[in-house]
Amino acid sequence: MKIKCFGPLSDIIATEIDIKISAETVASLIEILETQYPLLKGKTFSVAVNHKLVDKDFAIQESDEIALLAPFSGG
Amino acid sequence: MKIKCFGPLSDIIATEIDIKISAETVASLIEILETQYPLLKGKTFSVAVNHKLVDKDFAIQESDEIALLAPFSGG
Amino acid sequence: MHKKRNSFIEGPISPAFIADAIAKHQSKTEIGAHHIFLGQVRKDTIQDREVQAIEYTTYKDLAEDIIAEIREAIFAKYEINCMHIHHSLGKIDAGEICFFVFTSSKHRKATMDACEELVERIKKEVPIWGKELFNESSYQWKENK
Amino acid sequence: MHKKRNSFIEGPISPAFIADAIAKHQSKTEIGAHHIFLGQVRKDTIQDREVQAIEYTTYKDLAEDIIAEIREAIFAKYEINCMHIHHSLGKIDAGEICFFVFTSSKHRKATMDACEELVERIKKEVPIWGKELFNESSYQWKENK
Repeated sequence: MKIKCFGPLSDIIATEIDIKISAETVASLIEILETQYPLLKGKTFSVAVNHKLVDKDFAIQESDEIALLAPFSGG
Repeated sequence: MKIKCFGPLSDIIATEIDIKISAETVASLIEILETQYPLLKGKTFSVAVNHKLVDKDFAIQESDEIALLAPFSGG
Repeated sequence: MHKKRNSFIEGPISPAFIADAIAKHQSKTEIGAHHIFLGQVRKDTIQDREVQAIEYTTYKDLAEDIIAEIREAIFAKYEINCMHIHHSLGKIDAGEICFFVFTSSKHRKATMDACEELVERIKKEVPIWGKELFNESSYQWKENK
Repeated sequence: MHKKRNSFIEGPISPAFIADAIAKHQSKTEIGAHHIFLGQVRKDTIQDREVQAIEYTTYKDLAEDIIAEIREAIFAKYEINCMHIHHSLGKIDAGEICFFVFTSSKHRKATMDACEELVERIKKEVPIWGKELFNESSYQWKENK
């Protein structure tokens, strides 16, 4: 599963990882990532699946492009 | 007495006139001008004496520069 | 006493003039936000006649004093680093720029509010008159609402 | 479907680019008012370290979709003729311009309000991140308040 990480999250994980994770929802994916990257815990971020912002209970598949988005700071 | 007229007032009077008028205040000056230029009656305008906006009871002298200012329309 | 400034420009305000004003602020690295208002002459249709241009006149001695007072009031009211005010005089064709207000500050809220208030006050308080020129040498005096 | 627009520019936004955007509107003679917001990189001092530049990144596929949604909402809400949104990517030095929002309309009130709301929404809703670069390759991630 391809996971892109933006803003400060790229320091905690990487700008992009491709890992084998069997997670059925965004929430379970985050749970697994938090065990692998403990600094992720307590961080605020939103999640996009295939370029759409989604809720934590959104169902995901192996072929999806996941993006973890730290709070935005444009402008 | 030098009187400058701005905006639509310049169509009614002229852009500048130099006339002998014995008026002690702005109000009496306007009264005299209204008899000479009847189209002035009922028009809204402000008055400046020597580059300062003044009230109608402001005292004027022969040597003053008077300006009659139609409502502004800059921008 | 404040230095008397020349707020008036003969003819239209060019995009290059605006670019130059922006470029001059790049050494002011405490600034984070700029706000620019531009007034452009509209080709309005008034009773079947099209406005081809507006001819602007002012009573300069009084106008510069009033602009100086407005500047002072805006600087006192808002935390802004600088402000620039330019208005055209003479004949400005439809599509050309006749009014340029530029405010800069550390944060965006102050620049926006200062810019907006400057535009309102200048239109209302500064002795400037616009004459809307139609075809065939007819005209009417512009009125600000 | 809306045509996908390219809202991002590699590097700083130059004053000449802004002048060009303004000049392009001079044929649109129904426009009477333009409003421009410019974001400029500040040389802030944070714990004794000076911000030399901000490096901007985005998640482009999502960002362009969100900008398109914001554009649509602003066009629906305000009577404006056009709007332009540009944000820099990559390293932008202190004093350089990284954000350019430009609205135009017949009357000034709509342009001002539209410009202000665009700036607020883009800062809040569009996935862009700024990394504040200090001397000696240290940095911190920018936070919008």
